[in-house]
Amino acid sequence: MPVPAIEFKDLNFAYTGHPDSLKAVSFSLKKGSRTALVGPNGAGKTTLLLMCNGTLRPTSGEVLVGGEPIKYASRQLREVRRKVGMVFQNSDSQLFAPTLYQDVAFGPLNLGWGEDEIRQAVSDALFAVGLTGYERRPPHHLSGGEKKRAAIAGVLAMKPEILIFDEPTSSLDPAGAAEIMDLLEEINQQGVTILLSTHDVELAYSWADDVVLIEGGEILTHAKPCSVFCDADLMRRAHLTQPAVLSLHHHLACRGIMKDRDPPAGLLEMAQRIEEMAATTATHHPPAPIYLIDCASGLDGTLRLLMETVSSLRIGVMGTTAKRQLAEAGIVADFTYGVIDASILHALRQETVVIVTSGGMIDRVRKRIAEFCEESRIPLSLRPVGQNDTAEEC
Amino acid sequence: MPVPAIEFKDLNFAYTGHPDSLKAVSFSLKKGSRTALVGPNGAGKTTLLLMCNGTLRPTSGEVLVGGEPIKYASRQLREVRRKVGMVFQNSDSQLFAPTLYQDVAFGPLNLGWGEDEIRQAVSDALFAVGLTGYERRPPHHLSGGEKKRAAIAGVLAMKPEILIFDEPTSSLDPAGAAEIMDLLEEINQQGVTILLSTHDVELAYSWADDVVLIEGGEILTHAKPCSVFCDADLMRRAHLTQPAVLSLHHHLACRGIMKDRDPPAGLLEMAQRIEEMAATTATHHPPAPIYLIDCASGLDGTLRLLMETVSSLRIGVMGTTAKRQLAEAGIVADFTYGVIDASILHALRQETVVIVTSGGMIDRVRKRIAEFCEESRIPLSLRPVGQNDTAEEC
Amino acid sequence: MDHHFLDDYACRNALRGIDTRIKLILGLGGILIAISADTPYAPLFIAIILSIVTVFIAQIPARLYLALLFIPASFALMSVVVILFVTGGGVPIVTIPLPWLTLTATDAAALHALLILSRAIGGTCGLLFIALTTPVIELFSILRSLRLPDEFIDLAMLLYRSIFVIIGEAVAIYNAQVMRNGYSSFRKGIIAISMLASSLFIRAWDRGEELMTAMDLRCYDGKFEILEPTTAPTIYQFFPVLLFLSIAGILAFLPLPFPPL
Amino acid sequence: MHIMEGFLPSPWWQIWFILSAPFVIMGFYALRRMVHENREALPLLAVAGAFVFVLSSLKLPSVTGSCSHPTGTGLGSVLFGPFITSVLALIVLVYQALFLAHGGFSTLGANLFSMGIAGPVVAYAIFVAGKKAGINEIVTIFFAAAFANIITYVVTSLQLALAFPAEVGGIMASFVAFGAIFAITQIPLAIIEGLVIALVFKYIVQL
Repeated sequence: MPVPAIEFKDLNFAYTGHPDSLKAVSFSLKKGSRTALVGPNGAGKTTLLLMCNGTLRPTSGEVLVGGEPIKYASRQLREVRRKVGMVFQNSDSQLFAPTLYQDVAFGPLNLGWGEDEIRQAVSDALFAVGLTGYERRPPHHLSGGEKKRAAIAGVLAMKPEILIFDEPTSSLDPAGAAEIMDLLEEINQQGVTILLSTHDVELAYSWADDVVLIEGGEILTHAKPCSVFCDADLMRRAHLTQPAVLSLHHHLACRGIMKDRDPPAGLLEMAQRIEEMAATTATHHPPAPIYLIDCASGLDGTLRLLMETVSSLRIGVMGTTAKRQLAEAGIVADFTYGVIDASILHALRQETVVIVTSGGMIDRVRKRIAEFCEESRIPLSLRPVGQNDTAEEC
Repeated sequence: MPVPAIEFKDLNFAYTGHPDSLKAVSFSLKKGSRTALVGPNGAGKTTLLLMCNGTLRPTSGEVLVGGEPIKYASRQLREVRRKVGMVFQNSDSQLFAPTLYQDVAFGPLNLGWGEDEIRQAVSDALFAVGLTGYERRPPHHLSGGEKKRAAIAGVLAMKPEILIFDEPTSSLDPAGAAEIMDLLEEINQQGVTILLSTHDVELAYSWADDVVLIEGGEILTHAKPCSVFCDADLMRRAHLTQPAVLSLHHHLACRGIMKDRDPPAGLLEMAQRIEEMAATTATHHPPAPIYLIDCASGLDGTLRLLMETVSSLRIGVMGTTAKRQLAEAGIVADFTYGVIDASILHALRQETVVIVTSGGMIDRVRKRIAEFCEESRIPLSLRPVGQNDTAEEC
Repeated sequence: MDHHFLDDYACRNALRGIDTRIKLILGLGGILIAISADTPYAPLFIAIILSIVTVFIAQIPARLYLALLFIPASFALMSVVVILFVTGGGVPIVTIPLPWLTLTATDAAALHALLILSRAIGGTCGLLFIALTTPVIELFSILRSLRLPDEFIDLAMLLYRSIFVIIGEAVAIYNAQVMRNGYSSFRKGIIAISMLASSLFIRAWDRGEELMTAMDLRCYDGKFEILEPTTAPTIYQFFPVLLFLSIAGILAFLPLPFPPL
Repeated sequence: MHIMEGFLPSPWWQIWFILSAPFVIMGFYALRRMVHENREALPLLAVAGAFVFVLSSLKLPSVTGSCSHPTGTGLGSVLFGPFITSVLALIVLVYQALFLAHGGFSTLGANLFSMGIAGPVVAYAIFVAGKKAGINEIVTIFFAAAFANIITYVVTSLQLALAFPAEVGGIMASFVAFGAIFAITQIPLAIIEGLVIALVFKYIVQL
């Protein structure tokens, strides 16, 4: 078995003079996984997160980072804190330097890196979060979403292996939240293990590989999102509400209308299931094509061309690079999060979509669409534009 | 036409040295209505709210409260501020006295009320938000949800006619948010006009009578929630996402599977529509009964009796009085928000439900259930327990 | 950084229900008698009794209480050493020759230092008793009954609440800095604490403006409610306090021999 | 540097109360005038006081048990004048005693005089003088902060010396002794505080 990124072994914790806030917590995160720690306020989410990099010391039990138990001497803690980066719920308390450059450089400087190395790390981190050019701005003049990204840059600059986020989307609006989640996905794609806490079940349901449910300081379960969230009793115990799609599925299954198999993994799957069981069959026009633009080497007019030839084209964009290029070209995307599923939904409704992205995400698009074609037996046509204009029909 | 509670007439506003944050805003709120001001961060929501009680003064245009234009002299402003109460997004900045009693009494005292009147107003306000007995607590010993309720009490004590809430549920977990929304519903039932700002479309969709969509300082539309949120293009313009149920409906309608009539008003309606169009008809067991307990004169054992006789009884609770009584009796409710619809859903699945509530909400339960029976032609049985044990079959 | 103030314990202590005036008379009376005593008997008596009351009756954790007693230790130690060597009289008991002068401590100086130390310990126990059993929120009505200016009391009340908001932010910033390895050396610590203080200053300024709006929105007209005390002192509460102070007073002013031999 | 509870004997603790009283009473009047002229002054003062409290409960790096930063009140005296600052300092010192067990009630008068009156007045004077002389602001602030700290420590040493004069050499000898022993912690502390406050000022200007 590979070494887990973080492992909690029978962890107990109490703040002095208070009852236990964590009780017998044991679980581990696979390297490269993305996990949501879900629970109501006061369940102990933040306390548990503060254990991951040694900010709080357990009353009993231990925390292992990369297989090594955390030692609470300042020398060892420094290494743990470089490996395990943490982004707070309130970005304001994380941005304390007078300018963004100084803020992002704070971590690398304290790690004693060389000057050039620091400059490189800062510029990489700002690039990754899409804030290149903001170096001289005072952080408190940024918007809410920019502050969150600045806070992430400050942690990214230390090149962490594990990233911990406390309620990353709270107080952001849907567009801002979607951008942050997309950024987290990108960071995760680069091999960083991500653990985030949230009470937003819709977010956890659509984003996470695994869900850890916590309530009253105890871990209730650690499983796949759909199996956690479709257990109505478990959700009630944790004072949470089910995602709407699962709630609907649960009701229809109880009523005997929908076959009670695995809960749907998202809106797309739910829509397909309803189609299957519908009396009126769907109109059998073939789905519209999905275009795919690899923008690694720039947009070079392909997107403009497509926009001119295809009327009412929908544009989906994935990844910071693609987003920046679109912004520079002055093009507004239609969707920036959950792009692949949204694109399939649109294609099914005969609306032509183009996905602009780059790097490893190209493959993810391919895989997901092939997967859907196989499961649903609906042939979708994915057409890469640019280099080689051969369509991939599945 | 009756006088609107608040009216904005061609309002423009700019912070000094900045571009316009509000442009030609004109709309009005009916007395007793509940309206959600929906838009992304930075759209001008908070700025607009701060106009309602004269905290900000428009660059041009005017604001009318109860038909009277706001005058910006301090004496008149005091009267406007008593009439129009405002609850901030961050409760910490609203609680400034050392104890809850002092904080809630602050408004009435400065309005020059008599001592007894103040004491009565404070105790009523604390009762309304469910914080009776917390008088001597310092605010920093309250939880997030309690702080929010304390802030609401501070405003309620001034007996406002209009209540303005800036992002009332931000940073609360689903249970805490549901409690606040339930409280707002109760306050609204008592005749107080409510305007709240939010970027949570699910919340606005399920709670509001009317939705005002704002983006870039301009009002995009003012209409019923379902018509606003099912307009995918409008939502995109405002950087918002559609509620899941509407998104699903939109997709199915485009695919020609679901008839493209009015969008569903919620999960219950959506479920019914899917049933209608399903090939497999639902199992035709009659729905389970819905019990209704009026707890105005205490719970006096009826609920316990019901819990003993009906196995796996689901309990829904509406209103602060009912919640307090349940908490005192040590009974945990299954649902505390969206109770009526949830109860109908459960009844349809042959799960017996009891709704505990009091006062005007009894009638609302009756009306909503009768409405559903009529529309769906499914006979539900609503059984008041206690005083008169006659079932109402519809 | 610990932001669990003693006030948090005071809000939960077992003597919370006792009338504030009684507790103040007990604590302040103890302090006054301790610093007026000519022998260490009364201060030590006060220290022992008030410690017992605080730990066993008010149920303040003993470990916390002991830790608090050591807060002024460095001050006490340094000052007492000075007193030991500068005051004189009697027979020299310790002589430390230094290159440029010789330090001498006499037996009378030692007794004097012991007396000062015992007064400070007695006083500290009185202070801790008040701090750990009397929530600050209960003190404002007392300030008003002392006829202090309203503006002063209002300011004290607003300041009380603001401390908790601002210290919360300070702790959050501090944690964020530690997580990015701030304070890992002296130099880095200076930079980190300066950044903390400057961003806290900006935050405090914003908070001040928010506070102004919040008060205005509730029709602020220069008035502030005072929380009236719920309880009245009873004779049963008053009697043991009087008894304690009487014994302490007698111990302090009786011409008892010191040192006892 | 707080003098601990119970450490000053009669009549010295009473004398320092009496010496501090005029400043506080003047402060009460200044406060009343300020609040009546402008109601918004009260919340601002409260937040400034809270900031001073929080600043003074921060521990400076590498110096254990340090928790007196008279420059916080120095800042107050630049903003609000020395009299109102003495009122703020009074509240802050009472809260320090009640929240943190620093200082005490019987020594309140003495501590107020050294930290809430002497320190801020010196800081204010240096700040004004530096400005008039056209010295670099950061340098001025460094000296204002450092000297406010040093004067607090000098006054405290004097207070102790007056209460505990030496057998040989009297008050002067005792003053030298107290001054010498507290110099071990207070001189480095003054320099650190000067550095920190100067840096804080530099950062705030950048913001």
